[in-house]
Amino acid sequence: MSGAISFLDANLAIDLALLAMLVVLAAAIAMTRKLLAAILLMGVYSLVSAVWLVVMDAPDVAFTEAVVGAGVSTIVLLGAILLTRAEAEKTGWGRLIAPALIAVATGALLVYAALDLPSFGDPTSPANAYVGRTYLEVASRDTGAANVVTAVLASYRGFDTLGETTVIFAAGVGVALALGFGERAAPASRLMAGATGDHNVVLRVAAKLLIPIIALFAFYVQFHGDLGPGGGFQAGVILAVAVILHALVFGLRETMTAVKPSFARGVAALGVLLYSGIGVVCIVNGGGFLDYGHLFTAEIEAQIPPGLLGDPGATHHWGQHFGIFFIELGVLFTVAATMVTIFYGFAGRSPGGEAKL
Amino acid sequence: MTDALPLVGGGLAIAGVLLVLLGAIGVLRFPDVYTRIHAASITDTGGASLMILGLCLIAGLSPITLKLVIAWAFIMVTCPAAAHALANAAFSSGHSPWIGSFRIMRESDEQAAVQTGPQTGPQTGPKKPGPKKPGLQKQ
Amino acid sequence: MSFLLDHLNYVAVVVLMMGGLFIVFSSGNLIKRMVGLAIFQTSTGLFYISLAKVSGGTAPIMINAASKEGQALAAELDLAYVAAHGLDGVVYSNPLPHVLILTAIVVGVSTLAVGLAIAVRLREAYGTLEADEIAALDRETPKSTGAGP
Amino acid sequence: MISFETLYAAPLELIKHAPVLLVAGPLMGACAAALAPNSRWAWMISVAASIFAAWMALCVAGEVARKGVVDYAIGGFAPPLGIAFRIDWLSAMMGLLISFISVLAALYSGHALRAEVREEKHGLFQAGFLLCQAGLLGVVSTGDAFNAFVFLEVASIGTYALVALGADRDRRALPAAFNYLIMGTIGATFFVIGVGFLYAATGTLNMADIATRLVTLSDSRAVLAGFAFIVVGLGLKAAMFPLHGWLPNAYAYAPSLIAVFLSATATKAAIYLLARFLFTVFDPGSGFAHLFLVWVLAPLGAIAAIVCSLQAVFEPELRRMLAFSSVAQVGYILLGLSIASLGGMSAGLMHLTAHSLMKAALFMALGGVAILLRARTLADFAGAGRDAPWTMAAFAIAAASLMGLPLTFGFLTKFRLIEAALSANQIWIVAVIAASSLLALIYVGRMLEALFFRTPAPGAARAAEAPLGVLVPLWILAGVSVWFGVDASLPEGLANSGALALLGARP
Repeated sequence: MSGAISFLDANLAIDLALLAMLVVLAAAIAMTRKLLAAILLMGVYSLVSAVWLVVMDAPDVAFTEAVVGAGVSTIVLLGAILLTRAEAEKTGWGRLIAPALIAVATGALLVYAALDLPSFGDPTSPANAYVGRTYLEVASRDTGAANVVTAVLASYRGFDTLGETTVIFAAGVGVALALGFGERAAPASRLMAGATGDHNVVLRVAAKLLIPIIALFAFYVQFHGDLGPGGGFQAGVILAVAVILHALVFGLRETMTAVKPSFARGVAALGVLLYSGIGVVCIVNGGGFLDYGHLFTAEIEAQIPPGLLGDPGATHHWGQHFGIFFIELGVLFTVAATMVTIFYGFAGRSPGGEAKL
Repeated sequence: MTDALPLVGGGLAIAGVLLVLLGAIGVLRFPDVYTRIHAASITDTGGASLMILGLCLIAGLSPITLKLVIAWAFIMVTCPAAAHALANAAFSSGHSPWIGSFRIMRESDEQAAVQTGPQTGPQTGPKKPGPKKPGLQKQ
Repeated sequence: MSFLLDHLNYVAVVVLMMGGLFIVFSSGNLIKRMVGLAIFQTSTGLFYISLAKVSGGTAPIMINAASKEGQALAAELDLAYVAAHGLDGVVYSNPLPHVLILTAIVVGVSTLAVGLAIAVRLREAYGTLEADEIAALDRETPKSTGAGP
Repeated sequence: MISFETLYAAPLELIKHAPVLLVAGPLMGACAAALAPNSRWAWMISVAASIFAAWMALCVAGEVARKGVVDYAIGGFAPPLGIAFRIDWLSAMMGLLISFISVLAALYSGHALRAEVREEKHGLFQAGFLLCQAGLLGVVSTGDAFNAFVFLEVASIGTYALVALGADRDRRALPAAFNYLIMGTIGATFFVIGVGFLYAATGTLNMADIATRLVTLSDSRAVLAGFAFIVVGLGLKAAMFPLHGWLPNAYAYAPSLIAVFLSATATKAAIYLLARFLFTVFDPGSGFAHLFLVWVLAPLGAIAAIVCSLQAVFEPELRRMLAFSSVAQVGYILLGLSIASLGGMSAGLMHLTAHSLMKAALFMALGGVAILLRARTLADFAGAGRDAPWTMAAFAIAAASLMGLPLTFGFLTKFRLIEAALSANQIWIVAVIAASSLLALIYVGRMLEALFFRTPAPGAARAAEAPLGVLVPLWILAGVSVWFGVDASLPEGLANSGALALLGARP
């Protein structure tokens, strides 16, 4: 057991060092008045917290935080400050008192309560000993997925994930309502289109090389999700990043002819429909909503060749396998399409145009 | 022999980390955009390569090594391209190097003024100093 | 001392939450407010993940000792530990908070996107992103615009 | 008890799955609306999905009438492993209320969108509306604390952007929407922190399970903090008195459909969740929850009822007046809940219903007078009562209910509140309600005076009668307000059962 203890101490040291870095970053963001610096620091903040999450044994969350916080959030934030004033107004010291009081009061309550929690890393704490432990014991058996996080996400708490997919869809709807679909996109500027294109030849070649690889990686993450970290959400963001990279290098107009805004909107809606449709199919076949055990009727299930996923000897939960597969596909559709829609909305908003009032 | 490999790998990884640290110091200490990009990109690529090589040695022959090699190939494409994009953006927004501006730059400045003049909207703020995210500026 | 060390992790996460909340309320710039909000939400996630950590645990991805992947994963683990406990005795961290925070991160980025979209519209309508200037512009608007055509 | 079994007819299979279809229906409708080829289709999908949800809500209420509590485990996993819906009379009542208002709002949306929103955005607008509806229905049905957060956010995220769409008429909608977003998100995040502490203390997320495990943990500091964060978070979402700053502008400048829908449902769902946590998860009979009810919730409710009514009295803009009155009415509801007796809670829930009906009618009438879309202040609306008699008559009925005139639902609910306060020996609540009603008399009087007895300024735009698509839902709302004022057996039965469910659900 002594080996495990020293292992823990090294972990704790890394853990606290990373948290200290996060505190410094948060302070830097609070103090800087340069918006660009604040945004880039926030990207760094997300990246460092992703590293911290890996130390905390949460690779799935780390993956998501990295693609979302350091990737999409930063892009969207940069899109929002295009050509605005780069500096925030200085806030007077007097104006900082009330916020500081609120923050300190909240923090004091949190610390007061947190000191009452079981020790950090305690395996017998209620949080770790009750439902969480049960998942570890039964999830693989129930669903056949090695990654318990995927099993819980897609199966036990699949309804939460449906809600999460819906939230993303709602965000896409919201951004499209507020900013449109990028129909006001300026014609590709000459710099990008190639009038002085020799400046960007390196970027174009690199992008041509990278975009297929990124898309391929997205599908790897998608279909590897029940074995390792990853899943529909991460894959969707990565797929969207491939499209966004294309737009950054080749111009928005060019990308919009390849991936039409109406197409993106349709796919986003179809993803949620696919997810909830799976739930309804389970009902029609006699189970409850999202009860993948009833995804297939007995006749269909009997026709699935036992060696479909290799390993013919092992028992399979075909309903769970395919249920998770299909809903992750729905998540992928919605997330990728919505991220593209959001990007179109921001990038297509020409900064000169005044809103019609 | 097999015991030595992880040790060598660890040493290489630590060397890589130190290289990246050097790069970070360089970014803070160097005088202008171009030299800073130089410091950051070279050490990043080199440091990451060393680290990945070290990790490969630790992992031995396994799927992990394959993944590491793929990640390395990815870094070898993206890091230089990103550095190029940064330098390009700095160049096209008229940052002159610390040692003084080049003649070609002054010419292209005039050209750019002619070309992009009418496109600049009324809200175009003053040019921001420091490196910019490439591309986004241009839509 | 040990008590403090046991809870230092929570305290640090709480400090991060306070930082996020402070940025939201203290900055007049709308973009910075959104950045603060994102930090606040991320830090809340960190709090949940702190709860899920089990000492000496590993990521909650079941290791099948017989499979090729299981052996590859075994290579990643502390060798002495695997020798002592076998792969089946591996301690896993709690997966449930991970699932919750995956959802919360997604909710966070959705909020960020919608908030920034509104901010972009605000900038177009008011020409500024400073809360004070927007409030001043609103005060200048006459109270009644009338219902004229 | 009202027999709901007679009110619906559906195949048995459908009834079995009605709890989840109640949420999934509008959700899938939202996707369909986003794909709709044109505005007309989007509107029809929206109406169809809302009617389907209302039908399912009736089925659920029927099941609750038969069984008492309906449990539905999603994915076939029993709680605490899986997420489960747990629908008692209170949830059923809220589901009926939200889906009924949604149907009327969807009917109204056909006209409202044509007048206020650009044609190409109608599909997405309807999608956002249906998503909000699905989210609110999810909040009131779910038995899982974290799932409630997810659905709160489903309901909120779309509405932030929908409120911002009011900018096509008045740019002040944008700062209002932004503020709403910041405050709403902080509220949701506080809620998540609170749920996190409860999870740390109990290890589970299922509300009923948390409640059983909290019995032995009443003095835990983590639980106390969880309680505080949940209350503040939901207080922000419900516009509880000092946390209501976002509400007046958000309601005043939003497109009228959103004002109708949000004022009638969004804060109510948050109040429902607050009551659910206060009474079902925490034990209101002892410890800090009791102290909170007596020393925080009741005074805050009273202050809201007085202060926000005063603000409404001095407010020149009509829609902001109504919004301030909303915060004051939330104060009434919280006062009712804080009495924590069967009568008090039942009165609070009845007032919640009454307020939903009348606020929806008031905002709908204002939105319906199409030509006045740019009108804001009382002066702008001068004489509208004579130009649009039908629309404004419905407005007057709803306003009378807001004031609490006899023969309206609002009178009855205030009467029940006073009764409950008297039987709990809390005379001061009676005084607060009386004072606040007096203020309501003044501000509603100002509105009606301007609408009916003032002549419009020469040359000002005149109101026109609202089209039939507005008048029908509007008069249904007004009619229901009067019907319940005369014969309140339906809402009273529901509210009594709901209050019983809240009080009796303790393990």
